[in-house]
Amino acid sequence: MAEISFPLPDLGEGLIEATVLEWLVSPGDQVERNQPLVELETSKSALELPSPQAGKVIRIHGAPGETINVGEPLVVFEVPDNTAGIVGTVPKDDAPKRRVRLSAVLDED
Amino acid sequence: MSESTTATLEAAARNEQSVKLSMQQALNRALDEVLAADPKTVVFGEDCGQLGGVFRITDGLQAKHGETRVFDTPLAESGILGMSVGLAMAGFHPIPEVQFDGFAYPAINQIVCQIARMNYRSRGKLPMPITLRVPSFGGIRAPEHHGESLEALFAHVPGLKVVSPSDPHDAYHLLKYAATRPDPVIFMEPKSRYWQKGDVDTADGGTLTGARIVRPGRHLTLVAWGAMVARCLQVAELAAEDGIDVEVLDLRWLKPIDAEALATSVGKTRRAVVVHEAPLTSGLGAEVAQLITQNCFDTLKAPVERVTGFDVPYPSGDLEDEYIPNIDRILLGIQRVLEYRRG
Amino acid sequence: MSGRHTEEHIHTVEGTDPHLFVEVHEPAEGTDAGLRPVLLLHGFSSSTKLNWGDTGWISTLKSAGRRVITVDLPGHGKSGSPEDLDSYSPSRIRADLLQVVADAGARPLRSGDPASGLDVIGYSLGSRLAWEFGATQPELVHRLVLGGPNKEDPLASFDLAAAQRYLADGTPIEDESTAGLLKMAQLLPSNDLFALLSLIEAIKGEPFDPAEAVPHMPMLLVAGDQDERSATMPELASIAAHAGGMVEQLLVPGRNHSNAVTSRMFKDAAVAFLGV
Amino acid sequence: MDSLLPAVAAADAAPLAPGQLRELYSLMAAVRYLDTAAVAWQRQGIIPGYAPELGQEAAQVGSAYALDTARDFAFPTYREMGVARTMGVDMVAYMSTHKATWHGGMYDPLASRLAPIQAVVAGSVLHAVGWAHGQTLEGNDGVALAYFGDGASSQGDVHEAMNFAAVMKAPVVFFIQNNGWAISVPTERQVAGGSVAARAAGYGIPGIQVDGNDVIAVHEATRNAFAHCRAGNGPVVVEAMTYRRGPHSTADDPGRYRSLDDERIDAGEDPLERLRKRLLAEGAADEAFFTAANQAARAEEEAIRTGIEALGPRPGNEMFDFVFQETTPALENQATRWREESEHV
Repeated sequence: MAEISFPLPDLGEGLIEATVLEWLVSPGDQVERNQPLVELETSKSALELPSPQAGKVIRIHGAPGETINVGEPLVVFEVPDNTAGIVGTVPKDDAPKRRVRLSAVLDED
Repeated sequence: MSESTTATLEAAARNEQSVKLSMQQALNRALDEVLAADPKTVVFGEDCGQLGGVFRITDGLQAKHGETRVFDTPLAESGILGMSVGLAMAGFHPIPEVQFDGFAYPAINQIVCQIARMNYRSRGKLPMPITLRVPSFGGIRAPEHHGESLEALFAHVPGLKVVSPSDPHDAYHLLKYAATRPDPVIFMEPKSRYWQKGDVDTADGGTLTGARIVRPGRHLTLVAWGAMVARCLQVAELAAEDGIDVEVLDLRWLKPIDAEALATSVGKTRRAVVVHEAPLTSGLGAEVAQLITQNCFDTLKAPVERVTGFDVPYPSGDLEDEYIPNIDRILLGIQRVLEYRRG
Repeated sequence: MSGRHTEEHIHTVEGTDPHLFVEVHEPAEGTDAGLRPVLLLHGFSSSTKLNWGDTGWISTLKSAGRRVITVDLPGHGKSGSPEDLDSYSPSRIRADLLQVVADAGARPLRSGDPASGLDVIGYSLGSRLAWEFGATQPELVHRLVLGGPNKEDPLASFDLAAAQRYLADGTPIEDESTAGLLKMAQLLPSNDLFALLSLIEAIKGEPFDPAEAVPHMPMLLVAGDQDERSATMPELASIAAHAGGMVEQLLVPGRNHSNAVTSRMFKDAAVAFLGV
Repeated sequence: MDSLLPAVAAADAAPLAPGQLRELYSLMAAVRYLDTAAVAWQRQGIIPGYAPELGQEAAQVGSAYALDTARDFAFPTYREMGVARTMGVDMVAYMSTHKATWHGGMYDPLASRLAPIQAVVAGSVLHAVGWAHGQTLEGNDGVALAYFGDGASSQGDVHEAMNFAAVMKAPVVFFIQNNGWAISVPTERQVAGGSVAARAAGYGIPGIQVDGNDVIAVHEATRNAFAHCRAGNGPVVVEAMTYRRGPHSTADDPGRYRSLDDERIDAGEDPLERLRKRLLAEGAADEAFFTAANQAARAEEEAIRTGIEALGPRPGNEMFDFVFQETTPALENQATRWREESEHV
């Protein structure tokens, strides 16, 4: 097993910090990807942060009311060695999104 | 044993042969089996031992096969590849890893001047059965030199063969195939596809040489390899919504290129778009386009289109999606081909 | 967001297309509770994404097996910003909402059919719209959940002239509530200020009067106990109770008007209240 | 600098017997004649080019004489004619590389235990490490002898090779012929610190500097290094200080960067002359021996010349035949096209 730290991500539009409202998970909890981890409040809105991955929560950073800067550790997971610490991100297979539509008269000669 | 019992058992055996694996797991299993089958096989590179490689492709192999078969090297790509030459000369089948595409550059001298030529230089006395695994291509928002597509560079070097799987099944079988060849093979693993699972029929790899039709179609052939195959399959589904029946050809072998498969497919569809992540100019798409033109000139309805990365250094993660051919750019490439009318 | 976009079925109310961005979110796989859809109405200067998406409401409701209809109010989120003032009036918005939910498959309440009717959850300005929608559509609306509600719409006392002066030449705004609301609106670069001011102007023309039309269906009122904008929630509750409706109130400890919305307590209470 | 190899200094120190000393002289003479002749062949148009090793006979013969072709393997550059001769390689096959017959030479590298001639400076040093590590993996006691020069020591691959070998305790003898010149650049402007052997200390391995013009000293140093490697102690660096008496190659003009006086002073005593004097002084050989040795060398050179002159170009299809073990359709097509078009005219 390996540990992987998830830092507070950029929550958009240049926000540099967020305040912890309430933790929805505790150390020891097994979480699924996209399961809500924590309620955060920024200067613009309150939001619920979904887990970036599945794994066991080992540590959480920031008690309710405390402010965390973007990039600082927020939660530490224990994950199977498989994907722990690999470089880059694991891309998601999203449903394809398109803007272009094809139009053609196919002359089947 | 009754006939029906036999049939049931065979079916069960078949089921066991078909397993759901990620490409990472499929490659790991292939290496495991190659190491078990051939005592002359050695797997090594930076962090390949205890860590199992930066992408965990060699995970657990050192523990299972021992430190003489699977080992870490100092951090020097030229050293890793130069050492591979010597090991091959000593009768081994090296399967070295460079951690990322861009790190093949420091080893270019050993790859181009030594590995590719030793068989030739020695008049066939010193074959180089080296399978160089290179996690390749982009799409994972990694640092600089971690998202490059070097296939054209490698394919241009006489004496090298180049292959890139696009799914776990092919990854498993192509790696086993490459690792048992007597010639050097650059094995380009699409690192953005390491973690997606797919069915792997471990018993039946099918034909492992040449290209593979991954989706048949009537109106146009999309030619791709590596991570772009999955994207082209998505594009084909979208095109179908618009009444365009797209054939997707996974080239697989980037050297030698399966010119016959290209000719057969485009001979039927009469239109072709080639898609790759590498920069446009002198990319492998140019070679593909030429082979198609050479063989299908009379029946082609439009010039072969290329949808590729740009002639720029591979950009940072934030711009990656702008650089790598996306669904809309591929659709626009298809549209240009469909709209083309002669003179 | 994996919603089904209903823009293919454009219906116009009063002859103009409101260009509202509507999405229908199906229940999470295998959880369909077989209950009526839930309409979510967001607050001023917010959006479906900010009010309901990022806060985890949509996923919570989907996980509870509910079908969710979301709509961005005019001038907000991905909806259009019409130029005519009328498009922003609460009465016109209510008419558009009726069309939206009908298009999304909501059907009038039928006794014994848990899939009939519509539940509505609003927040702040959305709660005002929900109150009025419930009052005017008793045959459709089954239950209401009103978050961050207020007896008097703070937007009605917004000093529009001062805001326009401020935007034109920077003249400071004296009224604290006006300054605060404008600051909130400006924080989001995606906001169309012209549209938001149009909305305020239209609301000033139709100020909220909860006693004028009172919904009779059961309702749950929720606010943070630090929420000054919802200080009048008990009065709103008593108006509804006097009219004979069943009213529940919930105060979320430690929360204010801007952060009560993410509260798990709020969500759990809403899911339970609507899950009948 | 380490001049001792503690594990073996005493063990394998038997002096060379008179017969071995005479054999060394015969080898050096053969190499001297062939080397001198090869320069002449180039002037006569028999071969297009050659890289002479005049003055390095002691370093090459002395080191290669320590190698056991039953178990060891040598990795040359393009200037190891003396090594090839000492190892008993077919010299027509070896010299064919200078005839422009085949890049790596026509000899069988596996049978002769000499890797193909290497044109990339420092190109084969890492190969020696890989081969040597292979011996460790197999439990063999073979040793790799990696040749390179002071110029090549500037290449990053030499560092990588020494580091890899030291980390893996690979049995490699890194044998540097420091001949004072990398084409036109003298050692002092090539090797910081003045010594390649001194770098060994940084890798925690023994480094020995030896008089490269003294064939006996070279041989003993190399022999000790081999014993050290064979005993499982890891690699050794041996730096033979010698002098390239000739040009870098037949395409070079040393007059542009050094004078004849410089050469006379810097080259020191001719290694052949030095061995001759020693043999005479020790009574290990007489004038008749030297006359016979020189005659044999001349005859050998004549035979090789005949062989080289008789060497025709390889058939063109070999261009295609040796690219892969398993050829490709594209390559086959090109070969067919080549054949058709070359026969057409």
